[in-house]
Amino acid sequence: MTEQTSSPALPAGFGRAFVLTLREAFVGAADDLGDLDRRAGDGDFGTNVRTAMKHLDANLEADPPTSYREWLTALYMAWLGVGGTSGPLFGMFFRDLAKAGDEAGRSVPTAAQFGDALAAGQATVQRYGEAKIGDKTMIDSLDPAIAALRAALEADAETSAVEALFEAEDAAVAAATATAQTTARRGRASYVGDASRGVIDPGAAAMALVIGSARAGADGSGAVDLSWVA
Amino acid sequence: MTEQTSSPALPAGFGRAFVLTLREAFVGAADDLGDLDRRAGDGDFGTNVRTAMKHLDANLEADPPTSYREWLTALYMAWLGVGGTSGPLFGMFFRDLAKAGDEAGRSVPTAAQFGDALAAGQATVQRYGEAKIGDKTMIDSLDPAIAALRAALEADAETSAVEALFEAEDAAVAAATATAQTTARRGRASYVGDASRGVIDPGAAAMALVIGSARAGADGSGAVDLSWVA
Amino acid sequence: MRRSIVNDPEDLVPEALEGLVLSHPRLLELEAEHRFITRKEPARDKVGLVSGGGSGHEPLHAGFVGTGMLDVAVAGAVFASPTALQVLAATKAADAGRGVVQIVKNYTGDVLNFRIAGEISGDDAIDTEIVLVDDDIATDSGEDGPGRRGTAATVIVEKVCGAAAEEGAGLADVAAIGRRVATSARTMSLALAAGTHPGDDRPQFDLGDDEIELGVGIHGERAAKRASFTDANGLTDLLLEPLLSELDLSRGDEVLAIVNGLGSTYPLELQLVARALHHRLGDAGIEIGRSLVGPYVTSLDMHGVSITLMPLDDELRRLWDAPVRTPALTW
Amino acid sequence: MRRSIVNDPEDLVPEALEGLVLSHPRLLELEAEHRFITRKEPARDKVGLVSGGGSGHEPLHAGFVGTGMLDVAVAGAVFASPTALQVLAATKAADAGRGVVQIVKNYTGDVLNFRIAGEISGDDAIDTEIVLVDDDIATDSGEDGPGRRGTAATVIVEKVCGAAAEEGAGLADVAAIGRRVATSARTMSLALAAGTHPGDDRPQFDLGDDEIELGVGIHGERAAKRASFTDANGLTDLLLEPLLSELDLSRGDEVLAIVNGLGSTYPLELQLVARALHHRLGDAGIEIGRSLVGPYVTSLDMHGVSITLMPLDDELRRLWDAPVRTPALTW
Ligand SMILES: Nc1ncnc2c1ncn2[C@@H]1O[C@H](COP(=O)(O)OP(=O)(O)O)[C@@H](O)[C@H]1O
Ligand SMILES: Nc1ncnc2c1ncn2[C@@H]1O[C@H](COP(=O)(O)OP(=O)(O)O)[C@@H](O)[C@H]1O
Ligand SMILES: [Mg+2]
Ligand SMILES: [Mg+2]
Ligand SMILES: [Mg+2]
Ligand SMILES: [Mg+2]
Repeated sequence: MTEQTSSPALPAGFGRAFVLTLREAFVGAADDLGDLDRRAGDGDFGTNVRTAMKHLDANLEADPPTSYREWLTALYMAWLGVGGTSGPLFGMFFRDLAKAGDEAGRSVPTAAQFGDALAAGQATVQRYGEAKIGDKTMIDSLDPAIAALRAALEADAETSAVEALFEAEDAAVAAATATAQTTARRGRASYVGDASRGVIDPGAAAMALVIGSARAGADGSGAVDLSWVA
Repeated sequence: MTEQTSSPALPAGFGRAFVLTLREAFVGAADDLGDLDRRAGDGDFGTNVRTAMKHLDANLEADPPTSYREWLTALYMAWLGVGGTSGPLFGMFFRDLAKAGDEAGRSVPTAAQFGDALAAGQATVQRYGEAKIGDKTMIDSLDPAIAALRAALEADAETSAVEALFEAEDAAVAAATATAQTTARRGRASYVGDASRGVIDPGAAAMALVIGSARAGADGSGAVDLSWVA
Repeated sequence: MRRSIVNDPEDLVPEALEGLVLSHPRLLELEAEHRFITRKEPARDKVGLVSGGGSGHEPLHAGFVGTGMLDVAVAGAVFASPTALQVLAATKAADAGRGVVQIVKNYTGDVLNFRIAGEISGDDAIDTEIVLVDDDIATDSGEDGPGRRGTAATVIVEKVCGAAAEEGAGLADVAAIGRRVATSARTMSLALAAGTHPGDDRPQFDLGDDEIELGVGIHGERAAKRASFTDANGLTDLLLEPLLSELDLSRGDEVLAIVNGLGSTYPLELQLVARALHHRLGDAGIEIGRSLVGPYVTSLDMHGVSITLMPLDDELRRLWDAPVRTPALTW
Repeated sequence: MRRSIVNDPEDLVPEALEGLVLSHPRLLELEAEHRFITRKEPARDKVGLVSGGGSGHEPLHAGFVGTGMLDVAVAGAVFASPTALQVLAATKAADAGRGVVQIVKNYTGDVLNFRIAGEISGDDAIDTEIVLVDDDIATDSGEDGPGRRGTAATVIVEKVCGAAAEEGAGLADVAAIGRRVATSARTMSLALAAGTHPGDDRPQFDLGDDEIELGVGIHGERAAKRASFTDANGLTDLLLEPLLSELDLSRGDEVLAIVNGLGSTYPLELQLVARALHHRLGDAGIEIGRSLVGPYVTSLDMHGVSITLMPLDDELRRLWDAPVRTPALTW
């Protein structure tokens, strides 16, 4: 694992910016994500995303978060209250993200710690979901994103967290788009066999939006491209 | 009530002769009785008669009767094991017949005692069945039979039991035949309204066979006319 | 087409009774000849309780044989009264020397055969009392005719009489408390679909997609009224309205309620009716002090529900709460 | 067309849970937000027991909450797993300081959400053990795939674990006895007709007049096999034959049997299957030491029946016989 001190910091308030940006992105892309699941799956992923965001709003209202860990906890609890396969898997994924950083969870993680947390999340998703890379699932965009993030951080000690996250985002979007070339072997889409070819995996797309939102939360823009989803 | 001493005796063995003759008559007429119930009723009376006679055979086999009362008890218990309306009503009717004669029930009743028992049976049937004479039921042939029996016994002290029972039988058959002219107001046949007209009431016919079997049991012939049933 | 799990339909009742007793070997015993079921350990020194009627209404009556409820249940063919001879044998079996209360649903055949059995059992010096159950307000047609039918209130009569008998009450008192229940309990039923006789392949009647049978009986006879199909709350109201106008309840009253499934109504459906009933009665200030929700008096696989209400007082509550141990009711 | 007694189908589960709790006010309590039901009086100083799953299988699971059985039952939508968050809240509610056994029917969604809830409840220092129920031999397809489905043996696991927990057994022991049941109990099911989702008007699948679905599941999924429709004895044989070849029973063995109605199967039908089962096993020298006959694990109003068999020994018999007091099982 990467040493904490040698890694660029994510900005103060990153938790809030990341989660609120992701919230915007999920709400904005929910219809398109639902369509993807309808074309090669059982069509409920859009509803699941929307339900998660409804829960998130309720959590933020009921118990306003004050730290990175609390923001991410509000997010992971929101997803755990959702059905389908994506609910528990995204829930456990974000739970690992919430653990990023110091033990007490008071400060914002470094970029490297965030990368480690993404990797822990991927391992958890694979432990529960039993998917391999290439099975046309959410980890198909996550795995190359983590690799790109780490590569950027390792390649140049001067690389900023935002620059590294841009690399990760590009890798995630490219990989998500490329899932259209594959056949689903996990989730409901696996029941339709080769008919899932030609359709982007909605979970992989959603995961790319997660990486993009981390980047947009870090650079303060709050702007995530949704145009490629569909 | 008629004094016991002033009434002609029924022959020894009357119980046995009566019940076995009636058994023959019922079995012989069961199909026709069933047809009558089918034409103006629910069609189960033939089955009910046959079931009663099956039970009678079982009773005679299980516990061979040795007195008039025991023969009639085997008969009434047989009918109480039958469904429909006729089962319980014939059962209770024969139960009153079984009580004819002396308290201890060891001897054969006199003709007058038999007539009193028929009348008690009619009262019981009416108490349970709530039918009036003319409602097209089993009592339509019973009531005139009792009147004829009593009239014959009272008209001439020399009248034999057999002679009086012949009068009763004639009255019963005539009255049973005449039920074809009436509309049913009790039993399943009452549901078909005027459609029961033109059809002899099967219960009234069966009751006439009861009276005829008493006569044929008393005169030793064992011969009962079934030709008019249908 | 509705098919049945059945062997020869002729053998249905005796085979089903055998199956019931085999499934409750420590509780029940079968008298095969007369098709009645008794407690495995006959009760001593108490008033006997016998009930019965046509089959097809299970768990009624055999499911209620046991401590604190019936001593004997006698079974006719599907929807047909047991014979007088069966009832006679069952009544004798129920006698433990202190007389027998016969609990009879008000149908012509049942009444006839139980009355006759009661009369004949007098030959053996057995005292009998009949408690007639006639709770179904859909058949409340005035003086003339056979009167109201007996339906789900039978469960209350059997439970309450059973408790009184177990406490040691005498024949007249057990009958009296049963009659008090019968006098005060009322039922209303509706069906979305009729049941199907074992061996038949068509339900006993058909209904349009937007109609229900309101005031349906438990023998597959059609009701006098049809009503429009509506949601669970609305259906509950259809049952409750005539019950409330019949029962003369006031704010502060407490009732016992039975939400009874008629056969193929599933638990989620019954729970919705129970919920609506609680809300409606609660709004009227009437408390459901005790309740049963489930299939207790059925009509084969009829899809429908009935509601039974009975005002509760201390005595009835105590007898209802008394221990009971039968296949279908235990506490 | 099959209609349902329902309000807005969206509200079915919360409304039905409310109805259940209103009907058992002294026994049950509802946690509305996470849709789980707890005992009115929480048990103290014992291992907690939580179960749950999709709705539509009533009385499973909420009907088994009470003394001697479950502490908490959590409900998903019809045929859908409760969420991990629901299970988490339910698991926490079941904890009385000695850890929680989660009883889970083997379906991907249920397993996922219960495992996750178990893992997360570790954050609150709650020890959990999962007992997976996978008794349905129709889905015994070897190493690969999700494995056998969990069906009616769940009732035995819940009862036996409940008794062990009530006796004071520790977390590992309660889980161990549950796993012993799960390892040894097997179930086979058949359907004459599929159930209908509340709000739908067509059953989940159609069958020809002379075929049945052999090895049907409880979610309206079709079975891998079809068989010819036959009489009650023949249908019992169809269920029993694969069970016997799976279970390796010998003469003199004693079993616990559940003859389970899948929804609209009426008591007479179940009693015929119970009878046939007793005769068949009796002929093989196998005694049915304990049994349940009734609708315990249903699939809406599916018309069908399942048979569950489990070899009995002294420990299992004792735990089965231990007192239980729940809406659907009391002795
Ligand atoms: N076993 C799995 N492992 C990882 N991701 C999975 C798995 N199964 C499904 N997914 C992801 O979840 C997405 C579908 O989510 P959703 O529609 O909520 O679940 P479901 O497939 O149960 O309907 C898929 O696009 C895929 O990315
Ligand atoms: N209430 C009654 N009182 C007297 N006799 C009756 C009554 N109802 C029916 N019966 C007689 O019973 C006969 C029908 O018997 P059965 O077919 O066994 O009964 P059910 O009418 O119930 O089918 C009728 O022909 C009639 O004579
Ligand atoms: Mg989906
Ligand atoms: Mg889905
Ligand atoms: Mg007839
Ligand atoms: Mg008839």
